[in-house]
Amino acid sequence: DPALIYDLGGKFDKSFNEAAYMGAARWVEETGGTYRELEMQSEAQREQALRRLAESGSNPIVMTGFAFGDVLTQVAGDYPDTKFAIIDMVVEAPNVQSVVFTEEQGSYLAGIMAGMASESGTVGFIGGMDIPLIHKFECGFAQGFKSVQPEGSVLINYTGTTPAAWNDPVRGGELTRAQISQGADVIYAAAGGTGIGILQTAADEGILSIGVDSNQNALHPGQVLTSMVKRVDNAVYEAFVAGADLEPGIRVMDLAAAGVDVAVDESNADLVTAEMQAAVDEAKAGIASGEIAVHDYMTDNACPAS
Amino acid sequence: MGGRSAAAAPAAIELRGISKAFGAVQANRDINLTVPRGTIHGVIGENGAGKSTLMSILYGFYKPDAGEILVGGTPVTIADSQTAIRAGIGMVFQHFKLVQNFTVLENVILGVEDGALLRPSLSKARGVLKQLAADYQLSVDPDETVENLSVGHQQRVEILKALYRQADILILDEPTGVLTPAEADHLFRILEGLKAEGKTIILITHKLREIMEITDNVSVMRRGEMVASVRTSETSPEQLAELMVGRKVLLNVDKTPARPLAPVLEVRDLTMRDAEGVERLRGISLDIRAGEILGIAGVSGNGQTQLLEILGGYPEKGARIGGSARMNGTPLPLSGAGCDAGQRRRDGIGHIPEDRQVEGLIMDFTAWENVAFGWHDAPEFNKGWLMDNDAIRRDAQAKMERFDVRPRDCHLAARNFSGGNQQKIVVAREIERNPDLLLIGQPTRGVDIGAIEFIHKQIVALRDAGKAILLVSVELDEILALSDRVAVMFDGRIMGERLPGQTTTGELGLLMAGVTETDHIPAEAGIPPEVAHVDELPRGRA
Amino acid sequence: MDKMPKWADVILTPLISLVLAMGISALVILAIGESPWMALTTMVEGALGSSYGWGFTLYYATNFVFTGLAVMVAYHASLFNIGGEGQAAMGGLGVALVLLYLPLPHWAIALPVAMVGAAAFGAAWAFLPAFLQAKRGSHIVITTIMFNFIAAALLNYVLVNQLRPVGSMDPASARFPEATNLPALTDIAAAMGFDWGRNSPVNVTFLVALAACFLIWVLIWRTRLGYQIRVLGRSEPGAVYAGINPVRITVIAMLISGGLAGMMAINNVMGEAERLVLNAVEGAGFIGIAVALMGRNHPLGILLAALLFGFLYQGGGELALWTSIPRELIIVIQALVILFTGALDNMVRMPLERLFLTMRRTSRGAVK
Amino acid sequence: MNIRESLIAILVLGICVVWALADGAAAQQGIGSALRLMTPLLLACLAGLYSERAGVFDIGLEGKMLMAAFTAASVAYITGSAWLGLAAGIGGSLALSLIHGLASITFMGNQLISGVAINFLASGLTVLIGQNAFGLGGRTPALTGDGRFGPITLPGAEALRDVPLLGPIYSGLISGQTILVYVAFAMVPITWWVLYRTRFGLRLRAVGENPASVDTAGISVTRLRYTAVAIAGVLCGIAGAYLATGLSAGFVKEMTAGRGFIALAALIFAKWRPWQALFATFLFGLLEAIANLYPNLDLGVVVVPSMFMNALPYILTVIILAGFVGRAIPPRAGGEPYVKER
Ligand SMILES: Nc1ncnc2c1ncn2[C@@H]1O[C@H](COP(=O)(O)OP(=O)(O)OP(=O)(O)O)[C@@H](O)[C@H]1O
Ligand SMILES: Nc1ncnc2c1ncn2[C@@H]1O[C@H](COP(=O)(O)OP(=O)(O)OP(=O)(O)O)[C@@H](O)[C@H]1O
Ligand SMILES: [Mg+2]
Ligand SMILES: [Mg+2]
Repeated sequence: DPALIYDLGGKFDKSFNEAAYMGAARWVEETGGTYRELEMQSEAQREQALRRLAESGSNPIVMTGFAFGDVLTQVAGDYPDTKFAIIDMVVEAPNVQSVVFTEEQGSYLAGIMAGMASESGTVGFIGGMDIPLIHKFECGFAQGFKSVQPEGSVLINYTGTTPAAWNDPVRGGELTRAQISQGADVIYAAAGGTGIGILQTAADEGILSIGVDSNQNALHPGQVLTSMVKRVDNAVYEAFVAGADLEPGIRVMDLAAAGVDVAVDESNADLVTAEMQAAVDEAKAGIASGEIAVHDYMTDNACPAS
Repeated sequence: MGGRSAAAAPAAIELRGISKAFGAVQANRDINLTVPRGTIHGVIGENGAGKSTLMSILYGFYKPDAGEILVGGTPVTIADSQTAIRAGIGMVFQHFKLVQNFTVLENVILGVEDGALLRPSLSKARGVLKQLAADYQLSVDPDETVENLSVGHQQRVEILKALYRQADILILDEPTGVLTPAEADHLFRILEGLKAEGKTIILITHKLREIMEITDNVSVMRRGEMVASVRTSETSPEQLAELMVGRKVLLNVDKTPARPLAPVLEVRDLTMRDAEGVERLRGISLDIRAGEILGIAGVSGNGQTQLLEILGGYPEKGARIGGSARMNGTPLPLSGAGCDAGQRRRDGIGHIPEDRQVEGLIMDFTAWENVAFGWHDAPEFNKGWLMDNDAIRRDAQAKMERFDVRPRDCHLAARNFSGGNQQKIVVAREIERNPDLLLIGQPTRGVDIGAIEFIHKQIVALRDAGKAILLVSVELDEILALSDRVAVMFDGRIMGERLPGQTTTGELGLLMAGVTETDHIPAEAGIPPEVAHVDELPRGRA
Repeated sequence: MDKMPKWADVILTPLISLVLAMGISALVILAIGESPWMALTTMVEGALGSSYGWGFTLYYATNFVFTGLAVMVAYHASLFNIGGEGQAAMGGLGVALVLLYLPLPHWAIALPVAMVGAAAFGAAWAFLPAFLQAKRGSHIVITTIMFNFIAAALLNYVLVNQLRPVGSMDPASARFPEATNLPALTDIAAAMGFDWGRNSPVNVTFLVALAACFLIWVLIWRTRLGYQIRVLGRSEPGAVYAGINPVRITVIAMLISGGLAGMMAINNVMGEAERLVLNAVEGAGFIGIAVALMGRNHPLGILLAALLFGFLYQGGGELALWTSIPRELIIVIQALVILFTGALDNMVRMPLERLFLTMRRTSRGAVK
Repeated sequence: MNIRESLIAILVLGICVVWALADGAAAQQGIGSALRLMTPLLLACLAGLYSERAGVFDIGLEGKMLMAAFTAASVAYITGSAWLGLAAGIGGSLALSLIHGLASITFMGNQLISGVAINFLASGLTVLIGQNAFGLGGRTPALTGDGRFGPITLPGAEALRDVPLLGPIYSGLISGQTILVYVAFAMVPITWWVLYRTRFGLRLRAVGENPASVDTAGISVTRLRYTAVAIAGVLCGIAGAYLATGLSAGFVKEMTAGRGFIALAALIFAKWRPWQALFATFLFGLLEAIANLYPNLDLGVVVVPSMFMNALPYILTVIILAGFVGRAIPPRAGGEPYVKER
């Protein structure tokens, strides 16, 4: 049976752990199979979890989060017959599939939509804990926005420096208000549970927000411009489907692979104008063809757009 | 007065078969006590005999394990202090039960407020207090915060509390332990006034003189039991002392004349301003020679504490100090880095502090740990890097043996010893160091007569061994009994020096009040009321 | 003149309290529709049933010993150090800097050097709160809380912007050099010829922790400094009378406290992760408070309490890993254990005392 | 009231005035944000004030708030009524207060341990129950409509909106808050009045300073302390309900995010006095609002990294504490159970 390990944020983090869970759930629904799942409680357990699952015969073992990278590097070699998949991190080993997402591309599209929706010329970005991964979102978003409104400005806030930053909707709400007061009329929330407060406040205050990771459009129909979905669920689902035959190597879940996207559904249909949709499609094509190069913050820890 | 004639009338208080245990300690065992209405009834006994416990039971603070209480002839169940108060019982505890940062007025109304709002109660209490002040000369500023009051005044507040609650029966637990003689005398006049009004008073004290002076009857407790109840007029201090302790007690200090040698401590023009800028010491000069006891008399709060602290090497923070001192001929720093309590000990200065519970002992530490207290650096208590606990324990056990500390268990925490035995531990620790100079503050406060006798003997023995002793006490009796010379402090100054044999309490009282010898003014004029009647006291048993 | 024998107070009371806590926990487990028996066996099996489980239990316990001792030393000076979290985090930074930037050829050399680094950084983080408390009277509870937040921010900055290898997603430092990796206890056991605790993170730091317990016991109860700390903790006027400088002792006690908290990093950062990750402390600083208080501020008690919490952590972790019981259940069980053994202990002690008192009375009566 | 005791007030108001002069619009937003952010702090701080003034230390403010936030959100979601949610919030917090009372009053246990345990208990139970009830990993579903406390427009706010100075202050700041904000602010004078003008307040303060004084006056120490602890429970309950049903729209695990500890710091900062509590919590709110509004302070030569702006409120707190506030002396009997017979 396959196995899935969630990172410290926990299965229901309203973010990518939850998306992973959705993917596994879909696989169960479709195949009727069973799988094992684990939630981490502490750093020291990572290795324990991997080894125990490997030894108990689970295959493949999928894990969410870059934090597993280091441990997996150590462990993978000990279980050559087991396949591993790690999300958000590259681990080079013959039995590991590294799934990386081009968050900057998805965020770029979200930035375009924000740029077209914004009347004030100011949009906001609120990240959760101040870590590099979130800067990747921020940077893509800013580039997309600037491509539409080169003179516009992006307000940037991070909720905090401890894991509490992922679960502070109150602070999220206040940051939202602060950005609104500075003129923001579209706010992109990349902050886990904190994002709930951001979307809520944006809806309360009558401005638009952008959700992240899973499709959050329906949380406030008509008030969430879109969601930058990161199809962790697909990655998990596909890994589960592949089973022991999981392809090792780096798997880039980019726009082309539908790994990232901006969600359009009935909840935000009224907000997404045809023009906007056209711009997004054009950008997608541009990115696919290499015409548009979205800078990845991780390559040099810097962002050209800010 | 009342007591004798009203034999038929029911007693104000009758206790029958009261027993009380705290865990394994039997504090009261089958106690009977009858207190006739309108009398002053003394209760005496060694430290830890169970006096406070018995009175606290009467006041509803503790619940007895067995026994019966009758108030005015009717049995009452005193479940809590509220019942006691309603039964007309008031109590002034040995350790005051005041809220330190409340005003006098707030303390007085606490628990007997009229209605949910404070304002009416406060203004009513203000009026009543004024009346009580006039009736009993119990004046205190109703708006002063209690922590700013002297202990004497704090006690007044406790008495006012009881009177405000209209107590008919007033229990006072060691009320004079912290009072100056003048304040004590004032208190007794108030008590007599109350008695004249028909109120009943129970007085616990360690001072037999007070018993003889003011009580009608006296009961003696020993080890939780009531061993005797007698008419005061039919007994003597010697007999009472023997009943209390179970052996004969010498009430007078037995000492030969001093043979003073070279000066050990010379202090010149010592001045001190505290952190608030208040001048506490205004030019103190004194000499103490080897083999003599210099007594410092004075109402507390006139700079004695500051003097002891500076000489002991720990002046209060932020104080500014002037003047100089020499110890055995070498300069003794009075401030700055060299003024250090540890260094003082190495210089041969021992110190029995005024407050044994706050400074002299760590109450949670065992007796043996307290024997090393202040002397933790001493070489015989240390073995290289580590403290030599075995050595300390052996030393502690030996000291407890020599000073008859009871119980003789050095593993017991200090707080589990009675006051007298706590004081013996401190005295033993400091005296046995054989210091060249011993600073002593209030050596016998709250200590029973058996222990007083013992401590006094030790102090005299140290003097006879050729050591210098500075003795600060508010007990004039004690000063006169022990000192070879007496200096009187007032307002940060030394008002004069006298030889004990050649002075009277009256003369000292005047000096304590700040009246210098050259002023030949009538005794009553210009003297604060607290000290005006010092000379009327019959004293000088020494 | 104690009310009951010491063994009853030291063993019986906590044991009964523990049973009560477990009883309530069982009710909670029942209430969420699971089997308490299964939960218990999973926990015991997972934490104590194998050398591997023990390896984890001891690993966690090691963390808690350090933070517990840290709280204890400060507590004896009547300082409530709730900054263990921040101090331990800074200790991790100290370890990382030492191991990354000093060429240390062998773990036996690296360990003492890293210990110094960890202790120095932890102590440094405790210094300012201590100094402000001693000199300015700034309440140490507030300042240490604030310093926890500040440490988190600082560490975040340093990890993300300075120590993180370029291109790495993970806000973590590079791995420490291979040579400095501490031997796990399993390696030591293997060297001695038997198989123990394979793949568990417990390492030589556990032995360091045991030594620390002993040394702190010596420090507090056998040295002059310890005596002075305890005096100051009981009575400041007493300390002044005894010639003990409150400012000096306050600062020293907090430096030791912070140093101990920092030393935790030897275990989790150097011994387990072998690199510095964000939030490496994971709340062990706060658990240290509970451990110290439950351990009655005595190293032996702290060791036992740390083992108990290590057991709860590992057993609870197993529970969450292999059953459908949410991991928050462990937090609830921990809370109940803290509550019953630490705060509601008199609920058990009072009736016990009464029992022993009547037993003693009747037996004494019989002798008469 | 001397200068030293008013220092926090002067400081806080000074910051407001300077800010308003420098950038009126930002100041209005920032101060408004501060008012919202300080509300739970203020309520929790006053809760701690009652408890600690009565001699029962309470480091479980965080846990009680968290529990209240959870019960409030759950009941508000199920019933659709914010008011019922509020009642449930108070109930949840009170239940923990009762435990604290049992441990620290009846069984004379260690108050700090009890507080720690309560924090753990709340942190675990909220998620455990929430997961059991809603299956959202401890979150409650989002609240809508009457399930939340909405802003209240005070009379005359619209009319005054354009009046200079008064308009922004009255219409922009004072009006438009939820009812619980007004409750919190009203609690300050009420607490002051109760503490210093009523019989209950006198006894409460006495029992925290010297319980024996209360006992010998024939008043039950136990009852007084339970009352104080219960009041603390109610106030924490309101604080938690405000977090979940006023400021946000539902419960998220650990959503108190350390506010209980900040409230505790504010309480010490305020030296256990109500007016000072107001200003101390205002200061924390203000500092957080400033950090929110200026996430990357550009000082020309260097850009202060956002991590440091995030830590700024804590750094400033330490500086202010060391620089201005001086020694804080807790209620004398605080932290110690009242033990009559050893
Ligand atoms: N609250 C208490 N808990 C436990 N033991 C107590 C308590 N109060 C008093 N005791 C013990 O009971 C005994 C009697 O104490 P009590 O205070 O009644 O003595 P006392 O006669 O008033 O002594 P003193 O003259 O020193 O005031 C002592 O052994 C004392 O240690
Ligand atoms: N910041 C403030 N604003 C307004 N009034 C204040 C403030 N601080 C204190 N007060 C006033 O001071 C009085 C009581 O406060 P105070 O500081 O004297 O407390 P207290 O009763 O002495 O407290 P404690 O019992 O701790 O000593 C109250 O009547 C109150 O009006
Ligand atoms: Mg007594
Ligand atoms: Mg005051």
